[in-house]
Amino acid sequence: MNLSQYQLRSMYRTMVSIRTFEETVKQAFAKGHIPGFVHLYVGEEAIATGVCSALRPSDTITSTHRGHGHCIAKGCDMNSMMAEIYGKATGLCKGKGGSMHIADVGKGMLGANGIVGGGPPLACGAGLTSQVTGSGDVCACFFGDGACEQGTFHESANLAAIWNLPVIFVAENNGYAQSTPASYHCAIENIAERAASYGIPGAVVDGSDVFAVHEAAVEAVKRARAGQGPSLLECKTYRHHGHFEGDQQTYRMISTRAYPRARIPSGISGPWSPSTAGSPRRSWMPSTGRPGRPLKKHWPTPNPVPCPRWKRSPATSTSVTRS
Amino acid sequence: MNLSQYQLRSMYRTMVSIRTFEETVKQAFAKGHIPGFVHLYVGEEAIATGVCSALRPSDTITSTHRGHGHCIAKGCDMNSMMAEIYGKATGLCKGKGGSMHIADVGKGMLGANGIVGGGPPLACGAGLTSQVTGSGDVCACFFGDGACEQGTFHESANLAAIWNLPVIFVAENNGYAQSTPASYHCAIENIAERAASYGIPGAVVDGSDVFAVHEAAVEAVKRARAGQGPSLLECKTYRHHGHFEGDQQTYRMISTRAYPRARIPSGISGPWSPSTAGSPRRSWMPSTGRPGRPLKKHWPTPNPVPCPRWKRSPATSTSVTRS
Amino acid sequence: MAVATAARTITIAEALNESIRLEMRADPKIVIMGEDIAGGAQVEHLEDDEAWGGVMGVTKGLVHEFGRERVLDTPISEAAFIGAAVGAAATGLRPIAELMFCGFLGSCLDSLLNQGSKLRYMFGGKATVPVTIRTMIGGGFRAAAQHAQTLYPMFANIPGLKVVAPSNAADAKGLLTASIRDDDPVIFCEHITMYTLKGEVPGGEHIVPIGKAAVARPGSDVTLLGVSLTAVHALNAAETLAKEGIDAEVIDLRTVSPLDEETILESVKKTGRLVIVDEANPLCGLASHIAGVVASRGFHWLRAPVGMVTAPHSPVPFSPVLEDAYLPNPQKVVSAVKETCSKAS
Amino acid sequence: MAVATAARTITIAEALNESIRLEMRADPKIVIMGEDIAGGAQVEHLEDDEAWGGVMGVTKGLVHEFGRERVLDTPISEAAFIGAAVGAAATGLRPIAELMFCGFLGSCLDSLLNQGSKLRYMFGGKATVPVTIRTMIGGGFRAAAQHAQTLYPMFANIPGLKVVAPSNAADAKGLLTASIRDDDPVIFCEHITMYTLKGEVPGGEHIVPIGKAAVARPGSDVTLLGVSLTAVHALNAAETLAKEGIDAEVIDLRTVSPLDEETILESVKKTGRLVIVDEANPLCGLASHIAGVVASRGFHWLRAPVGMVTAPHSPVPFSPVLEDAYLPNPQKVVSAVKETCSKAS
Ligand SMILES: Cc1ncc(C[n+]2csc(CCOP(=O)(O)OP(=O)(O)O)c2C)c(N)n1
Ligand SMILES: Cc1ncc(C[n+]2csc(CCOP(=O)(O)OP(=O)(O)O)c2C)c(N)n1
Ligand SMILES: [Mg+2]
Ligand SMILES: [Mg+2]
Repeated sequence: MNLSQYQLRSMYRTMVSIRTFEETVKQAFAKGHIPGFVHLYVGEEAIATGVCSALRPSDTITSTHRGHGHCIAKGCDMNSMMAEIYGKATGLCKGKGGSMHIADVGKGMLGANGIVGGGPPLACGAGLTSQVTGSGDVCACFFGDGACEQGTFHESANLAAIWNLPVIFVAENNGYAQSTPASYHCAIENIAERAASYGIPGAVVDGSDVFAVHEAAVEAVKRARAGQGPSLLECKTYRHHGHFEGDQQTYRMISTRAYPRARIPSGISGPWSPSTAGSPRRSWMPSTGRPGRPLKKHWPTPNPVPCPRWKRSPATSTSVTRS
Repeated sequence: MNLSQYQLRSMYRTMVSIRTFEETVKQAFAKGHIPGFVHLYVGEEAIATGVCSALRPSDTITSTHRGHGHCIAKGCDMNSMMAEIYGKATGLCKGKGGSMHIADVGKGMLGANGIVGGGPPLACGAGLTSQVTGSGDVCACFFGDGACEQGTFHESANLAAIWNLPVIFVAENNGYAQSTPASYHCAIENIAERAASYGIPGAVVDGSDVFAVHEAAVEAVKRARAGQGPSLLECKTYRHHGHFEGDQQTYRMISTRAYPRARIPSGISGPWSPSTAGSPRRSWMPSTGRPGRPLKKHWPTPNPVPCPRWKRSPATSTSVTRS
Repeated sequence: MAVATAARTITIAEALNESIRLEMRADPKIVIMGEDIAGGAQVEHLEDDEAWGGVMGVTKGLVHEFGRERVLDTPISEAAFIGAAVGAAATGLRPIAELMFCGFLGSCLDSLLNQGSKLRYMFGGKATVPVTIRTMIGGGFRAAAQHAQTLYPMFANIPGLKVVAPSNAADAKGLLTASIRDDDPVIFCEHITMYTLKGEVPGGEHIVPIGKAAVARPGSDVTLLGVSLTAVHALNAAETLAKEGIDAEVIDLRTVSPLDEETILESVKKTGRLVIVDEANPLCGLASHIAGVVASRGFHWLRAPVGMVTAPHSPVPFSPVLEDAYLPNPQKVVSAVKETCSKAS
Repeated sequence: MAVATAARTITIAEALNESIRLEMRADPKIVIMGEDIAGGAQVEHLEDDEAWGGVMGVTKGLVHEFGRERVLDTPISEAAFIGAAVGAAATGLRPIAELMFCGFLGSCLDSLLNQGSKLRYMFGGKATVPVTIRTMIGGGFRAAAQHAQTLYPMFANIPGLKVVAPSNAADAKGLLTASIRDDDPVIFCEHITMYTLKGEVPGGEHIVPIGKAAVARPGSDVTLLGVSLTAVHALNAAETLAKEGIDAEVIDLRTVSPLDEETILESVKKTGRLVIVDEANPLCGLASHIAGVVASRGFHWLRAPVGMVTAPHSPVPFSPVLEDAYLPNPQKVVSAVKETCSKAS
């Protein structure tokens, strides 16, 4: 992976912008300045950043209820975003949408979405537009681990596969759907293995490693742009705060007993800074917390490799190419 | 597999009953005696028969628009069924439901269903009832290859897996969803491989071999009854007639060029008759038609075996046990 | 395939096909998708014109002319492909998606309720969603409870959707063309029993504006209002009533949402009496809605209680005898009108 | 947890919890399911009473008392688990499922439209489906277009469903108990802003029958009709109006389907004037439906046009300023009543 100084700086800026933006929102919410529901992206910055830095401006993304990070990474204006979250007429959506519906279609940001599982069908549509118009654009579809149990994800993955759409499904597995641990709501350990059901490539990456995410995204984007169809990229991450602001997380006092502590995305609190970024891979390593379960990264290799039989633990990653 | 003479006779009777019933319906429809939509089960008799002969009366099934065979195999009264299909007050549902909604809850037949994908959630519910009441009953959920692209199937398979419900998902892959070949609508060759997405066992069997279906069903029922959760059983079969009666099947003139000719389910047109059934396995072999692609049967073995990397052709079967 | 430039008598199915064909020729951004709408042609042998063209044959021949890139068979994944149509519309295409039966709304409501209808509003007006969803409504085919529904009240209750339901071949062509060109999501309802109904249809471009009801028959004694098949029932009833000396004005609603309240009110102002015929279930349905609008905005013109002929509030029965008893028909309309006209103000 | 036997003042959330708890104690066939309704307790440490108990805390403590077998957290698979609740009901359980927000109907409509509501009818009466779906409706929480909807008109348009929406804590308990015991599917609508509303609630068993509206305040000049939060608005408006010399009768609908037409008509017969307050979107909504029923069955008693205070036909805005302008409130009701009362018959 060759990243220019410019790219490195820009990724760093995006990660820090997201973090700063979210902490600002958090404080404003605590003071009662922000109405409605607010879901923070703190801790997951490396995913939006790593994926969107692999996109070009005319590419599109679909997002979730936890969408601020995706917006920022796709280039939405942060002042207009904040105005929207406050419900002002000067907001990106004139105050009509709010945090859960920030969008900037002109920037390829097709909307945060209050409906879990709302994004995947829309992403297929964006992929279809690209295919029909021949624009060569791709669509990255962000969704949570909870959304993987929505039928829309499965239907869309199959549709994208048979229509060979340029869609990258990005599962942000932060271990929770509200209070419900992924270990409960999902019958298997790695969402990426579900790629095999649709004959598309699937990969698991460390979602706190922006380079790992970026590298995998670049590969998926390349495939999609080359007409090789969709991919499924699972990013293992961790939700630092409550599900929404105000969430007391009593349930987490229970279940974190068995859950690794938060891993701070590389680059934000780590020793690395853009000016010293000679060897990003090393300096952006997760800088704090226990490493949790080891995550392996596999992206499809040209030659078939045996797909290991799934076991609940330890985690393995899949690598299945549609033949 | 040890089948008593009584069982053999009863399975034979069921298969022939279904075939006879359906041919009668076909003729009555052609004469204009039957209103509405009618979908015939001709050619798929071995599936309903093989599965339902593995059930006990208090077990339940959910069905599809192509439901007559399931009804008969689960013990519904054929006179009342026919009356229902004619729309008479003496029908099983007083003429209010018709062909697509024949049901007999008392017999555990939870209804044909006009909604593709309507059955799997209901089957989870029946499984839940069994689990909560401790009845030990299982629910067999029949659905077509087309229904495998419905989100409800995926959501239900995951739900059944995490709740460990006694549900047997029976995919009747007859190669078509109306005019749409499974090779087009489904991104992969074997639906049973999708079991891996839910950490449950999956198997492919020859749906025209009633013994193969029965054997696999017995295994799945045993697991379910023993509290070992759901399974997915894919039965490869073939739709002999049009999608519904009246379907001209122009599209099939195109696509059957590449499709194996109908395989007559064993036992109906084969040399075997119940009085000579000493070695059923041999005598119920597919008796006509080209064998099509070879189908292997694998049901989970206690020890993990490597799951072969999927290739579009030739077909392989999966065998994945939830660990 | 050549499309006539002069008016001729064709079926509703042909009129719909013609509208789609002409629009697809004019606008390369139009794609169509749905279950079996090409119909078996997607795998090989595209040159073969034997492809099904949808269960009702409406899209027959389109894959032949426009190719697989623009005529897309879908899996049975209504949530994904209706949602994809919405997403494609939001990013620049102008898709026409077929939801085979309106009852399958159960499998894809989210795309319409929470996405398609709301994006433009939620995004502060910065997105348009020019998607047309063609779908089948109505009973009479002995298709039973799940396949014989008339769900435009549910569609109409969703702000941001337009809902259209033609009653004849010319309107079918003209309204579908208007729907395709509309920048908002339009639900286009086709009655299952009407595809073979013939009527004179203008050749070439023909547009009937959305949101404008038609006075299908002028009259002075009572206003009779219907939509889709019930507009036909109303016209038939009016013929019978004319013989008995009652001169009914018939309004064919054409569009359910937005509702053309003005045309309705104008007619009621003239006749003072109103009978509404509707096949949908009555509770929070279309008939009572219109009655309510008139009770609010046209109260002083009303000289008798509003009459309503609707389905009962029950699922559609399968048995032909029961279904016939269930559905509105001209005889029921005639009786209702007579009752309304017998009531003094 | 002990449940009081005497009446006390508790919140709606507590009243709902009490109803469920008492019914679950009495009937082992009752299970409850939904996203986070146990809330984090499903994996280990069931003894820990810190489980969330649902986003609004309604089901708090139930997993502690009834265990994981009967209090089931679900994945975000509305289609599967609402459908499973229907299937379980058809096979002998009496499930209570929570659809967190009614807008999520988009993800599970089929289970209600084509399965739950129709099985009993389609099967010739040979099945019952005693399932209760609790769901959240309404605006005022700044939850924006997808999470602030009021969809009971869509539910009500589906024959075979009962639709209930209480306006106070006592009714919340009594109607939920009646819903749980009902042998048909019931959609139980809880207003998002009302969970903390307190009221006196009878201890022990308390049942309010489905299908019966309440005359919440007798009056003679005008009938004011609301449901859920709008019934509260109507009562507040009536207080204001009383000071200005207008004596309003307030009907709290309690049940949307089946609709208690008799209570409404009786009141209109007395007052001659009707103003309906409803938070749902107006087109094919509840307000116009009731107005239509009265225009048909109570026309001769009406002395003025029916007044309607509803949301506009648009999605719910996020901005607090806009949302306040969007929603019905007592002031709007007061103005509408004054206008209605100023109109001569
Ligand atoms: C269809 C639907 N069901 C339920 C919800 C309520 N809800 C909002 S966020 C959420 C959890 C989502 O979990 P996940 O997909 O893992 O995303 P995360 O919040 O972890 O980023 C739930 C259940 C919703 N918004 N939409
Ligand atoms: C939700 C829904 N979508 C579409 C249909 C229309 N339809 C009825 S049967 C059918 C094909 C079903 O194919 P499959 O599941 O393979 O069953 P088969 O007919 O082959 O037995 C379709 C598309 C339907 N009934 N329900
Ligand atoms: Mg999550
Ligand atoms: Mg099939």
